[in-house]
Amino acid sequence: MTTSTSLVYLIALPLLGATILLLAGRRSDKWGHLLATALSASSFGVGLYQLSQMLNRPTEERGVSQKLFSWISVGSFNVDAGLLLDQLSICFVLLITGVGTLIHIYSISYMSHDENRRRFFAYLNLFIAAMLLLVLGDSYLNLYVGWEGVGLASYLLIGFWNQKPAYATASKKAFVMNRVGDMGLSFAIMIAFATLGTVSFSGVEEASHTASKAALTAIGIMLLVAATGKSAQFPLQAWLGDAMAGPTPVSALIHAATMVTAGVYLIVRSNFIFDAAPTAQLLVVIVGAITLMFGALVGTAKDDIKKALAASTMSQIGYMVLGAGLGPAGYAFAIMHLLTHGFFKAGMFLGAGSVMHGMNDQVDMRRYGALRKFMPITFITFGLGYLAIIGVPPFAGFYSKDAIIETAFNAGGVKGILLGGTALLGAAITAFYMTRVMVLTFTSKERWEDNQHPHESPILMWLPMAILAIGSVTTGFLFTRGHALVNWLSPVVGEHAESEEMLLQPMVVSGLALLAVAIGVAIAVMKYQRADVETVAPQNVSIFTRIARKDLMQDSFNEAVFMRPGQALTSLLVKGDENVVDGAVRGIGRTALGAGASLRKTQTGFARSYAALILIGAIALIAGIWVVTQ
Amino acid sequence: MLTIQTPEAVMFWFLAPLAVISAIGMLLVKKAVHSALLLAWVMITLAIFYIAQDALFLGIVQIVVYTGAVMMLFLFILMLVGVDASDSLTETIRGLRPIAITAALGFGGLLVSLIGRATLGREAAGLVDANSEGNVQALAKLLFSTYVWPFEVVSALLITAALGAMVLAHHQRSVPRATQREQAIARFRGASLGSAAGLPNPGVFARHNAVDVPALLPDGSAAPNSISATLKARGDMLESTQFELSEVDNTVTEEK
Amino acid sequence: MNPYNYLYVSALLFTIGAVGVVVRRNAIVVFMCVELMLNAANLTLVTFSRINGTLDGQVVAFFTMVVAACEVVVGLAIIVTIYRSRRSASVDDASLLKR
Amino acid sequence: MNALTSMMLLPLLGSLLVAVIPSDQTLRIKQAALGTTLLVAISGVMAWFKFDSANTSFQFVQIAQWIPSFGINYAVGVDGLALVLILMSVLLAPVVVLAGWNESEGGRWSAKVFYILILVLETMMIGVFAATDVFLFYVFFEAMLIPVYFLIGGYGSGERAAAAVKFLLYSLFGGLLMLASIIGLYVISGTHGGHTFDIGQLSELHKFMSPTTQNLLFLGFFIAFAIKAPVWPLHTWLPDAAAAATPGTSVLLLGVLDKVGTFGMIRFCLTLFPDASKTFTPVILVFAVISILYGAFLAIGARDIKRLIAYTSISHFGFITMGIFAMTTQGHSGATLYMFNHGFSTAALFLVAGWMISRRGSSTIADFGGLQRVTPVMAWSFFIAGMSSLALPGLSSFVSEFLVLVGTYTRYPVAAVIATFGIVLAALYILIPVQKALHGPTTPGNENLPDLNLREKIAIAPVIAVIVALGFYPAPLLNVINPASAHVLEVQGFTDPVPSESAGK
Amino acid sequence: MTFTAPVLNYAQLAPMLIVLGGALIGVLIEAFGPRASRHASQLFITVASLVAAFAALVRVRNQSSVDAAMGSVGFDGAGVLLQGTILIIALLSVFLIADQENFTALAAAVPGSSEERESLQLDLRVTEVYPLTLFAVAGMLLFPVSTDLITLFVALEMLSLPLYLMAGLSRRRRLMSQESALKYFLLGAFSSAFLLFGVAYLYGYSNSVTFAGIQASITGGSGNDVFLLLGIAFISVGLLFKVGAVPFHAWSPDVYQGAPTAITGFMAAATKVAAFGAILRIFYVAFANAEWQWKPALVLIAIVTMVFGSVVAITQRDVKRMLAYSSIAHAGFLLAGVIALSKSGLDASIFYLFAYGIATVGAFGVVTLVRDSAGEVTDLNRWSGLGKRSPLVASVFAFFLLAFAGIPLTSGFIGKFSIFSAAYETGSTAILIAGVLSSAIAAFFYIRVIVLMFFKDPVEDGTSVVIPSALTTTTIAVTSLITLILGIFPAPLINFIESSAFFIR
Repeated sequence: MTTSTSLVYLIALPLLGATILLLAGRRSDKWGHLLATALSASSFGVGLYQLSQMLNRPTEERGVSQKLFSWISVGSFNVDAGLLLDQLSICFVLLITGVGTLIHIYSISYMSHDENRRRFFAYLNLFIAAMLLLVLGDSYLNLYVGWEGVGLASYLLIGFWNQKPAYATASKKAFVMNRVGDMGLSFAIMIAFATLGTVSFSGVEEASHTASKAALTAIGIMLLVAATGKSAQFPLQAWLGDAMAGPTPVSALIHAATMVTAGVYLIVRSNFIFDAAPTAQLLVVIVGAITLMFGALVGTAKDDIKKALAASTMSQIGYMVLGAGLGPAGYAFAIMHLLTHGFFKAGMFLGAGSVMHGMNDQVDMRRYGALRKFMPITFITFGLGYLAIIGVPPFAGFYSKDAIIETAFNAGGVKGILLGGTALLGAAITAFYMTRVMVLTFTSKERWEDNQHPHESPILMWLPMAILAIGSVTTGFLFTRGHALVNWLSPVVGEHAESEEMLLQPMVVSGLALLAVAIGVAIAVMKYQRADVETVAPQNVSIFTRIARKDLMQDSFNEAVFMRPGQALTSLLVKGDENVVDGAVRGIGRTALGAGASLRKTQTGFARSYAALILIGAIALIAGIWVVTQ
Repeated sequence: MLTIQTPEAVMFWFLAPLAVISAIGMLLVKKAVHSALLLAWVMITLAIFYIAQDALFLGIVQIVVYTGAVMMLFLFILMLVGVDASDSLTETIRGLRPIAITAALGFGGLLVSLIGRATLGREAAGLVDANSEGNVQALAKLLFSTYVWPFEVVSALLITAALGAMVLAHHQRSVPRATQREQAIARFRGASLGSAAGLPNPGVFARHNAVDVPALLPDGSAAPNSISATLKARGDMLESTQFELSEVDNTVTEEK
Repeated sequence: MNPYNYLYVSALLFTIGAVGVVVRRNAIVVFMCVELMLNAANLTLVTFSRINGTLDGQVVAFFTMVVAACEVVVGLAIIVTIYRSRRSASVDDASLLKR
Repeated sequence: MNALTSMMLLPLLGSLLVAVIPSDQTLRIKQAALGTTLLVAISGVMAWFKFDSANTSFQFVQIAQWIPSFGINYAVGVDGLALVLILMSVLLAPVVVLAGWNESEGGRWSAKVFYILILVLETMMIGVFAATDVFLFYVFFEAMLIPVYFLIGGYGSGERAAAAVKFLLYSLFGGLLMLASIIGLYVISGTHGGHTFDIGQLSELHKFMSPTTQNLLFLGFFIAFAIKAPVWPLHTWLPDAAAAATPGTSVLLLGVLDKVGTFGMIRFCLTLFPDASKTFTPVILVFAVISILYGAFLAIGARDIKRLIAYTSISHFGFITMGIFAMTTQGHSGATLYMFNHGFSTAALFLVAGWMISRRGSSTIADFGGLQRVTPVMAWSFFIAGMSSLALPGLSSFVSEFLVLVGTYTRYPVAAVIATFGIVLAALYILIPVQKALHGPTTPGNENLPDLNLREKIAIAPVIAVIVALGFYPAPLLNVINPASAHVLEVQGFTDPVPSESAGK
Repeated sequence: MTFTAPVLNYAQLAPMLIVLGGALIGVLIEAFGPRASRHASQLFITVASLVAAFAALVRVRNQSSVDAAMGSVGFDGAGVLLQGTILIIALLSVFLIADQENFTALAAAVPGSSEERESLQLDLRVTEVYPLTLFAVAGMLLFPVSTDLITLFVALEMLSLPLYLMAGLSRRRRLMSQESALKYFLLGAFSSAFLLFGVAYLYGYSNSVTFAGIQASITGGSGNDVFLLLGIAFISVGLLFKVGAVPFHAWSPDVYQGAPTAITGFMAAATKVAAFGAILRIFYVAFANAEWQWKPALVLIAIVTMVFGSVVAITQRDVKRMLAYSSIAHAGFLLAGVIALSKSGLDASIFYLFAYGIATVGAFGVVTLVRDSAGEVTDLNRWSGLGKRSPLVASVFAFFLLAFAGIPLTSGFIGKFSIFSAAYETGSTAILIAGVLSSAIAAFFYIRVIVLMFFKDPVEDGTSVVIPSALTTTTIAVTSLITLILGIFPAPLINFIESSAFFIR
């Protein structure tokens, strides 16, 4: 494999930014955001340079690696600090740095009134660096560093306004739930080392050819656990909605475009494991299917624009996971959906940010309405993203989602029908709730509060939105020309085999999908465009709505199953430590004291009883003699 | 080869039970003096046993030194601390009496049973040979040759005993004894001339002549200093007013 | 008759002396009981001296008498001192020091 | 002069110097103490560079007869394991002195006594790791309790006397059990080639012991070390002691003293009683795993910030113990590295917590709030230390914790799997205080707390630098540790499990 | 009738003779010396004779003979060491005794009487304590070198009688003091009656009163063991009474508390050395071959003694009583040396006796310094905060306590180590375990006192630390120095003991 010495700059540049900004403190308030943006952009530049280098090489030599130093080397456990840039990672590098840079630019304006803007940019740079490490690491352990690094950045950014206790709690929740997923990654690495003797991607891939199915299944399931944590998949999805506490650019970058898709990256990167472990793969698709429905259902009930988008993100990642779980047929489509989703979802989040910016930080869609007139650019960019996500051709989402639905149908047998049906139903619901967002925000009647004076955002904000909108229009078309992305990725994820027997022709699938979308859109338009929308969410709604509003009881479930018992266990242990463990120790002390106090009573002060004691001693001795001389 | 002649056996069976009974009696009698006398009897019995067992010297010493001197010392001290004082034999320390009885039976029983079990693996030899030159001479020989060092050292023990008794009993004079002259001067320089001729005896001029009744002075008042200081300290002094003469004819009639 | 019989007597006397120390309260009587024990030991010594045919036992007994005499002097001095301080010769009364 | 001996003598001379400075010249005293500890640190670093990491035998060896009739020698020497721990101790000492500049002022006695105790303690800390004579080790092991006892009882806060006594009694009890075992070893050595306490010769002795003997002697050592390292359920002295002690003392207590326990497990339990170690491994692993989870749960439930840190340490020591008894090179190297890293991350936590407490006048977590806005540097220091404590990748503890887990998994997967749940709990026990104390609205009483001053920044900076640097590049330490841990396992007759599914095998 | 004149080796008996001579001169001074200068001259004579005796001992240190006094005295290395120890302890104790604040002005005066007041005003002094002390010392010197039962008995009485007397001479709380004298005397006489009874049976068994004769009969006797065992049992009662082994210990707390502190120190230290010397000799020389009969009982007594002493000491509130129980516990430890019945057991015992004796004198020396207007304060509650009042004195006392507890770097640790290893070497595992456990319990109360002194605030009740006299200072300084030196460099003494300690048979 080709080696390179410049990969490290991809990571080093944003990391440098974060370090400088954090160490310099308030001194860098004036120029910090500019430096951070510049460094992010230059990292994007390096990415582009790498891409051009890569394109100049023949297909089989496109992967580039760089070994920095031996990181951990103990016995046979040898992990280098090494980077690997191949066709898969370059997609991510460009997505991360590209979208990241746009969001940097957006944030310059968005955060201009925040006194801690510099810190925000430091965190953003930290995130970019960590995320790049995640996708560039050449082993699971290196990936793990980035994996937790993005978790940390996510934690810091969600809790950026941690003076609000709820936000601080949200950040903690995100971190802890991510850690549960991380645990899965730890397990996967441990199992890999114990069974395969290596944790590098190349090593594991090589070993996976000969390894037993059981070992690979175990690794695969653990990787899936990791993915569910980071990508907010069922059952570790609960943190994502709360993560919207962070500033909106964060939601766009981390909780829509990049970090949450890390799970998909992990699964695709580990394709060799999942391909050899059908059980694990099956679990992947099940998780994906459940999540896509879960997110979609939650999305229908949310009035908070960001939470609605978050639910949508969850659902869309469900699509990706579903795709990734379909094996070589789906990896590329999963990645494609990931990339297109990166564009349109980031664009929509930025749009939402723009709306909030104009609406005095109001997030409740029931208080929006008719913003189209006041924020035309936002409306257009958001609208393009909307068309992309619901899958209207020729927007990007159509190509990518359609491909996944089609592949799902083609998975074969009942499985195929179930998965395809789910994906199709999901598409309909997506169309419904996204239309609901669109309608409530931009087209329906004004339902503003008195102090809201909607206005268009400045150029620094709308420009990134516009660029992303262009992306969400064009990427799908571009990626599918001549199976461009599929072919590009095939050296990494394996050849995409066209299935011989198709359950449904592609055209039929597309038709069904479009029909589903149309139904969804129609219902939403009827329900929200025509009817008046109350400014306060009605309470006399069906039990299903209520459950959906409560995120399908996910928090209640976690609370009842994990938190409460955990708290009970904690307080039990605290009391137990005090009374039982320490109590035992003190008990020994007390016993000694008690023994001392009672033995002390033999010391009566009477000489005669002392004499009796001596006499008894003597008797004991001669009694002993009496016994031994029997 | 030791054979025990019948006379000795008779003596033993007569005296030994007596000794044991006396010893037990020593524990059971209330008065310490009686205990002392019973102990003296046991010691005398032992002296007889010694003599019977060819330990003439020890038998004599037992009587002269032990029974004669040591026991007398005990009696002396008993007199000193109150010869009448009798012990109450009720046990005041809870649980001690049963322990003592058990101990007595256990210790004695075990000891007797063990002696019964003991064998020496050699015949009793008798002291005929050892005493061939006379018991006293043989003892002296041992004492002044083999055991000369402990013998010497015992002298230190005796000095210690004497020194100890002195430390505890000797009243060092805190002020030098007053000479007769000084005493006389003090007597006459004193507050009253009443004591010039010496203190009155108790009971003098009183209607009662017991030692604990103060004397009456010629003017009819009581003289507390006529009572021994010991009695005063004990509080054994009787109020003398009851013995005062109610009518004292103070008029001096001149006898012509 | 067996000379061991003297040993039995001596053992009994020793026992009586030892028990006497425990049961009697008058310090002087207690001390007399100790003397009884010493005498019992002496009888054993004299008897063994006869059994063994050597005079060492009698020498020990002789030393015992001397030592006992010294002990009596010291002991009685102490008892008298106590008596003067407390006006009592009971060993039970001297029980300030305990626990 | 021998590097180790001179390193041990330096603080002793320093304490004499401090002793001759008049009590009222507090500043002079502090400067002298700081100077001494810095000198020792420098000589420690110099020793580090002189150390030949490829050589697995003891280096800087000095042996002098001490009590020849018992075969007792003054014998010092270090392998990688000991060197790493000595380095940690001597680096932490100046940090503690500088960080706790004013710690001595609330005490029962003068500052002078405080620094004399600290310096004497430093001598013993070096000695206990450097000793290659079991008897000498024991002497340091026990004697170092005394200065710590007075440091806790004399300069601590709250129930300091009770905590000091608890600490001392616990440790003495363990120490006496160990003494019994040492006597056992001594006697057995006497019947096999003459009395000796030399660790090298004693390590041959197990061949002559019956299993029962070996097990009993092992337990004597192990219980002593388990008390020291706190392994559940012998841990209850630690929270009390740590809560009562000054932050600096706590750093030395948890950072250095407790390491003697885990150090001892490797140096003595494993080396001297390999068979017994094997016998007891399952039981010990159970206790280690319980420690990990138990400490974490108690940390989550802790209301006092110092107790919280103490409980986290119990959890961490569980990891270390588990790594040691995993009997793999990864486990061993990880455990050793963990000892070093735990020293620094706990130091950072305690020092910052100490500053927080001294500013606020309370150690209850709930009394703080929103410090990030008021005192950003302090809050950040605490945050980074906390992240290190929860083993965030990129910070030093991660490498060691992961090595321990991986190393344990290869031989004892169940233990490793259960232990891994500790990392989730770790997130909770760190983030809960972070949320309560650093985040959220600034609560009354915290508005005007001053941020770290220059001295404090200088004190904490190197600690954080080490935490970060070792997270990215642990090789300097691992290079020294690896040969040592490989050697220990080799002596034990352990080889790492072969990957079960490895390609081409 | 032939009579061969006895031959005495005066050089070897010289130490005892010199001390006795000094005592006699003292008696003469009492009788004829002017009262004003009595104290000074007595002190001079006492010190001079002790020093001279030591010099005489040093002169003959390498000699050994069974015939020093016609078979009554065995002169050998162990004897020299024990006698030397006794002389050193006696000398240090005399310095404490010389502080006449301890003693009553007039023993014959009734407590509370006007005579007592007058004698106090006149500053009378019981200078008889000096010759009494010397007599006791002479007895102690003789006790461990006696090789026949007569001499043993005489020596026992010789050391006891003066102590009975001196116990009653306290200046304050005279009723208690006299009570302690009475108890000590009655129980002492009681136990010596047992000893005598044992002598009788041993004579009966072996037809000899010499140790050598007894030993010969044990190996060559043809009868059964009943008389032998009775003899051993009753002699043990007498000897164990002197060392305060359970259940023959009951006198010691009361007597330690009631007696004048200087005498308590002397008694606790020197008597223990002498009595253990005698026990060692008789068990090692006379009874060694009957090992299997007496060992189990002695092991049991040793264990019970250690545990009992330690456990009861925990609850004591009086410092002297606490030290008494501590000495009971130490008697148990020392019995381990007897049970060992080996060369190393002998060496260890002698070292332990020396170390313990020295520390004991020092500790009681410190106790004499803590006083209020009514004399010494021994109530522990009133010792609280002593570290604040007088850091130096409190530190020294704490150091002695640590030595008693057997913390490394004190003489007590080396002693404990050597004696337990000797015991374990001969298979007494039970002793080792019991010793270790009771040491742990014992640590509890030693540390309690340290806590009291250092970590509690002083109570303002008039308790103060008096400025010690020059002589007391000397004693405390010398004892603490020896305790420290023996903790750090015990090798010279151990070597010396090892090369010279043996019992001539």
